[in-house]
Amino acid sequence: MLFNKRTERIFFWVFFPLALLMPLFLAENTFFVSKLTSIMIFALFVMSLDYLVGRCGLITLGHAMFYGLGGYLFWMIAPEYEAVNFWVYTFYICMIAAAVALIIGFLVLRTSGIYMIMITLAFAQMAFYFFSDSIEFGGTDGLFIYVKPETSIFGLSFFDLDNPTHFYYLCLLSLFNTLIFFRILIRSRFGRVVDAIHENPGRTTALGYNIFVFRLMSYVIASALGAYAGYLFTLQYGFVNPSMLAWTTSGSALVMSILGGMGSIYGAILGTFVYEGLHYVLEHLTEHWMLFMGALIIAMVMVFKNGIAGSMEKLLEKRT
Amino acid sequence: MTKLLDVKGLHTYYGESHILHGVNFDIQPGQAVSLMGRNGMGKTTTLKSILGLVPPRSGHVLFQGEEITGLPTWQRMRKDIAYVPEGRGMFHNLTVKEHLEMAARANQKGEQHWTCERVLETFPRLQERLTNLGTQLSGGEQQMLAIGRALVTNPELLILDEATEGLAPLIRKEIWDVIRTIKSSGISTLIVDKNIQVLKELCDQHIVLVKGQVVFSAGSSQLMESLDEVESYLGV
Amino acid sequence: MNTQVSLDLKVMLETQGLCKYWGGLKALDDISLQFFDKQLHGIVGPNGAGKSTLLNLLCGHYKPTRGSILHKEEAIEAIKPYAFARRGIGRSFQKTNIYPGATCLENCCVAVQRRMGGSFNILRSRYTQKVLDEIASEALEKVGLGARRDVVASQISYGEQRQLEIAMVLATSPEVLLLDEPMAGMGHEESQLIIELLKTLRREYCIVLVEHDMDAVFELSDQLTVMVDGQHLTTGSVDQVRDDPRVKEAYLGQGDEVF
Amino acid sequence: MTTSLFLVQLINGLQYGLLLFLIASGLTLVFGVMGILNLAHGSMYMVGAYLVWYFVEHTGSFGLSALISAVIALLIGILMERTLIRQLYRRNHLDQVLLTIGMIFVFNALQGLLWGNDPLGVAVPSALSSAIPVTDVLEYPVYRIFVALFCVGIAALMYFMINKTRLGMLIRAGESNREMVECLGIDIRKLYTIVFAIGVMLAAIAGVAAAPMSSIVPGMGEHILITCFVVVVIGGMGSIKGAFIAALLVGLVDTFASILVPQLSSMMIYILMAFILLIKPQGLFSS
Amino acid sequence: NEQPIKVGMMLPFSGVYGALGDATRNGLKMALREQAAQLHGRKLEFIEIDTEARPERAPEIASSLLNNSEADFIIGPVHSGVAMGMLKVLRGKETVMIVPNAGAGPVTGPLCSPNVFRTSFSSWQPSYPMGKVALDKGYKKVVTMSWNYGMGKESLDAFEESFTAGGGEVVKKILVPFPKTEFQAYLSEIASINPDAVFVFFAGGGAVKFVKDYDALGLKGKIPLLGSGFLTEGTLEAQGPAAEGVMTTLHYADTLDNELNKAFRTSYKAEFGKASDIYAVQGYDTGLMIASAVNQLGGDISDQQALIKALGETTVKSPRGDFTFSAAHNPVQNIYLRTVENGENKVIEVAAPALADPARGCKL
Ligand SMILES: Nc1ncnc2c1ncn2[C@@H]1O[C@H](COP(=O)(O)OP(=O)(O)OP(=O)(O)O)[C@@H](O)[C@H]1O
Ligand SMILES: Nc1ncnc2c1ncn2[C@@H]1O[C@H](COP(=O)(O)OP(=O)(O)OP(=O)(O)O)[C@@H](O)[C@H]1O
Ligand SMILES: [Mg+2]
Ligand SMILES: [Mg+2]
Repeated sequence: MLFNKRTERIFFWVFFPLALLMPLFLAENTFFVSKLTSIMIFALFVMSLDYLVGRCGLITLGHAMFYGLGGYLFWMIAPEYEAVNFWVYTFYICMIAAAVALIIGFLVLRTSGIYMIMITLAFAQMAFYFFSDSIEFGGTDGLFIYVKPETSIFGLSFFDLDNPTHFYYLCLLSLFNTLIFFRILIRSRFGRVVDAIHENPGRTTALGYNIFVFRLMSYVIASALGAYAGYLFTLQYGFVNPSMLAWTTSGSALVMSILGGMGSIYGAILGTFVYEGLHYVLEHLTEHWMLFMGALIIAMVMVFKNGIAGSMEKLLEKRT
Repeated sequence: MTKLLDVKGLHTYYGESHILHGVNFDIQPGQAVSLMGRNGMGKTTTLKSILGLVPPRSGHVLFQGEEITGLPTWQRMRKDIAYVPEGRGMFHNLTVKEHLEMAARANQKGEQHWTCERVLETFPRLQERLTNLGTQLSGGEQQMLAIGRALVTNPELLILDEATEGLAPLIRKEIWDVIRTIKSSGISTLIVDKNIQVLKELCDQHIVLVKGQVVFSAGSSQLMESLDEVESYLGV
Repeated sequence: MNTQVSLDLKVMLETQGLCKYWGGLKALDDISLQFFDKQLHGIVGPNGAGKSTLLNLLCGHYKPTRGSILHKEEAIEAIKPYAFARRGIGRSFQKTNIYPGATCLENCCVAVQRRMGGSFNILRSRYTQKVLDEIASEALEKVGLGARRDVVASQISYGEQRQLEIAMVLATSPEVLLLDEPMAGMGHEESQLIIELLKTLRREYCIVLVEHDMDAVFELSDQLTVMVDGQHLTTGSVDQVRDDPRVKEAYLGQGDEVF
Repeated sequence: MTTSLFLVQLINGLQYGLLLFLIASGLTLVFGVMGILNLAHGSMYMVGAYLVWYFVEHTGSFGLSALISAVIALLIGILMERTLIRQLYRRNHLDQVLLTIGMIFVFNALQGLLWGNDPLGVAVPSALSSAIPVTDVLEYPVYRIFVALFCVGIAALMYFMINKTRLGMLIRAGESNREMVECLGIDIRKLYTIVFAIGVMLAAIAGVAAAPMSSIVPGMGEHILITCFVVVVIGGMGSIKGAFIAALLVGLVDTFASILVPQLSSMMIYILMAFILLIKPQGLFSS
Repeated sequence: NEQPIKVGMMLPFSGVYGALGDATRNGLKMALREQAAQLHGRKLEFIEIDTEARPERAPEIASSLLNNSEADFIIGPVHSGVAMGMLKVLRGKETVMIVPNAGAGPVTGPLCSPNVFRTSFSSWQPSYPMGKVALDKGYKKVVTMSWNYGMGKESLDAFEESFTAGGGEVVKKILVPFPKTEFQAYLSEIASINPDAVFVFFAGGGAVKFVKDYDALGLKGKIPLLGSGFLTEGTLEAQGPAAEGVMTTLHYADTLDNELNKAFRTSYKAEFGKASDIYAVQGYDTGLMIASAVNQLGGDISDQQALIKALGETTVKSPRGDFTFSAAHNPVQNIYLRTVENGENKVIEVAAPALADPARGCKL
């Protein structure tokens, strides 16, 4: 059983069919399609963070480093005016990000708890200032990327990235795959150990697991996916900016994942959609959107005990 | 004479699971009372219900004739109840000395029989460990500290949950001696323990719990009479 | 030093001049002991004698200040903590140390899976592993928790958690069992169950048992070591130790009333 | 670098470090000692600065305004704890993150509504407005020296309170095991309300003290927040002494890095933190 | 034509840049209200979105205004990074984008585009003339200082360009990490170098802090402080007496002696209760520019090419003095030398008349 909770299944069967049909309703309004695309991209990023924080207990405030890295890496490795293959570059970017994560993870995973939050923040800030301070990378103004990769596999191309609707489906597919991937991961034997480490690392060591390796693997996986999200973001508008790496980006992602329900994975989608949705609605309603946003966040923490997913589960699981 | 503690019809739940099914008993001033039962029968839950750590859904707790059912835990403890919890409840960031100093106070009558010094005399082992942090103590040392910390609040009623667990025979004996001293000085005690041998000699009143219900409640002499029955409840 | 032990017994674990200092405190001072295969070695001593510290060193939880630990004649004091368990040194904790959020079965499954491998398999479902479940259930049965296998560990009582603790060690099927006060907090019946269990296990494993329940220790031990204040006081058969006046003075107290 | 410049920079570093300590002191109390992850700490720094500006505009007296601001901050702290923070003690730490981020939004919005977005400034109180000449060109303002001394005072007071008094022990015990503290007959809820409010007040006082020597702008709290966390964490959670030394260290490193390795100066405190945490994963003085 | 003219605004209304966003919006709305008669009866609709000065959100908001709101004019932003993000979406489109502040060189340089206009300045413009001013005052050795970001660096480079061309020497260039405001260490170093003058670029809260620190540490009065005009725009009240005597160059000054400016200042003060600053003027001019183009086209702005042409040819009658647009759509305007006196930016002289940005890299 891939989804062991009823809520999860309901969510799955409501969200994905809806998302699949959405562009049909929004055909004339390209903006909403691209807005939804951005939200899905960010949801993917939040999901990778949710896995780290919620499932592995590795709280990081430096995850945006990989998000930004995904973008900058593309700029760095892609030849400027030539067409490149999307899948090949996805592979490259994930691999390089994974390699970076391996090194950084090796260092940061020696600490835990708040110390880990801070040391991940430290590395992310270093990366942030590295990109903001260097002229080669466009400094604080960021960079334009003129390459739009093509997406053919063995000569067959399903997506045209310049078409917002196609790009939308690509991102939806990515989100879908990521969710399924994490579910499989959690359900696996590897996932069992990850859960065990989260709950009681000391005991897990005493049982003979090298918890460092498991944590490192999780960190690498989540970071590679984070970078993938950043890469998608960059592709959407062809623009990278150091603010992608800023701690506030990590912070927002953390907020969305807590809001969605830590560790539930699908909650990341809920959290991102609710947060971004509210943000969008409020900022178009009033200039004082912050006040309402803040008040709503506070109200939601008070009402939802374990995030939106947790509260939904409470409602839906009881009856079974 | 008013009862020191009067527990009436406690029903306690953890979430949906019904743990205590109407627990009734009382303690007279100066009495030592044992609370026995096998693992998971609800002894700790009973204590926690009395102290308000796990609020019962129904039932009453009276202390010195006063209703304390709805009060927050700290107010109940202020009425001179002290508690040595199962698992000891050490503070990982306080030294042994600080554990005692922070807890020390005179009781409501203004008496202060137990001071930090007296506790350290009673448990010389702690004297040597004064600057260790609570969790850096050996299991037995933690137990001594937990009892010491309860004593310095100079209670009328001392509640001990498995206080001799993990103690060496000599120390265990010492603890029982301390409890005897406490008892003789007029402090009431409510003791949860496994050691029926000691309890039957030490306590005036015995209560046995099975599945959240009191199945036996009587004085020592009756206990001797129906020892077999009680032992079967306890699975000895 | 140990007369009673016959020569065909294999030394499983050995300490040589093992020391552990906490700042100025000598929690363990120059301890040299041998633990034999298929024997139960009891360790007793007053509170704070360093028994748990010794077990913590033997299972790699702490690093010794000085001295060495030999497992099957190989020095292992420098290897990583998890590697101790991989060599077959399993350990139960004095303070309950389980996965409170998982079911009892799942608790044991984590342990079994270490041995069965496949922990890096990120595709294979953990729920379809009958063998694993069976071994885990077996371990639960052994300690008498069979009926509680699907209850979440935080919801079982303290005594039951102590039982689970032992089941988890058994589930790793170690060669050496380090048990730190396994019976503490258990009821009579449960203790009896564990004692019976240990009786069968002691001919299969090398067991080091730290326990304050004297009846159990006397009944179970093949050899008995007494420690006081981090020092080794004596090692010998149960009878030798029981009658040693130094032991009476330091630990048991005079007379027979063992409370 | 000449010796005199070195000395001047040393003083600069120490003075900045001390100010950092003042800002971080409330955080040490609330986060380090009590274990509450209050991200709105920076907002209270901002609120302190705006409040003192507001009252100076109306009363003209800096001292009086400082006092009123501190009291208001204390009340805000009590209100925050009573109505919101309190509900979350039993919940996951991360819920506190969410809650206090919500508060940041609210505080920022209120600041915009009440005081607008223009940068504001408060004049140095006249009694302290003189300066001591240091070199031909450079002089040192008396107010900054005064603030530095004030910070030292606060540090000493806090160290004493947390480590030596019964109150301090109770606070620490509460972080470790709330239930047990209650079982000793102590009203932990009230205790926590008060201590939390003091932490909030300290943040506001830091804002008050900093107001005359900096600019009062929207978002001034968020930037300083991260630096405060750096200080608390380098020092080791819960250690006042650690936070104090860490603050000085950060102050000095930041000052000297600006001059000696300007290319790296933006990253320097993070490099410092990473370095320290890799060597001492629990910070310098954690218990 | 019943359809309202849709004016989309992407400005920061909160945070550090909030004040700039507010002032720009105020100016813009005020101008359009005053010029209502010129709009040929067309109504206005404003769509205002807070950018939070977050560049990574810029493309999305821009595309929202473009595709969802279908705005006729997109006004923004304040922050250069955001400008880049907007450009990515709007460059080469038909919809007109008008930048009311961000000075980033590329906007009207290598990335210039027919539909993109700027009513403010390029970072080069206000700083370049100061080099000559410094030389005229006889300063030979100058320390320059700013935040380490695009606008700051471009400003310092522009100053250096004219200053070194005339034989001056920049003895030290200090780049402070953005948004750090701990200036004490740097000022101590400047004091030890003791140059003839200091040239800086800072704005907003940082400018307040810098000017106050400069004074508090006793440098003022000993080493003259020169700056790009933003140092004393919107900040004078907060800086108080510390700002007196600071000399800056900018395309505007409070005391510019023309009727338009006086009228603008009085009505702005009356309407919003506070003094206007350069940001308000830039917003105001953006409004004027729109109004005049609409007027020219008789209210029909459906032909985007015509609109762009009309905009490009307008002469904006601004409080800062009349200005026109260069081929790259950047203003060609006077730069004034100002000094702070009694809490006001007083004009001393025109430092560079009708100065046009070199627009390096623009092919228009
Ligand atoms: N936090 C909890 N949530 C749910 N159920 C619980 C919880 N704590 C205890 N229980 C259940 O309540 C019952 C009584 O537990 P309690 O701890 O009171 O037993 P006890 O008599 O003290 O046992 P022991 O001798 O093992 O300490 C047990 O069956 C246990 O499973
Ligand atoms: N982390 C630590 N830091 C400092 N001292 C410690 C630490 N852990 C244990 N000690 C000290 O080392 C001594 C030995 O402790 P240990 O836990 O080994 O005792 P024990 O023999 O297991 O006692 P018990 O039977 O009471 O569990 C004790 O005095 C204890 O205070
Ligand atoms: Mg119990
Ligand atoms: Mg022990």
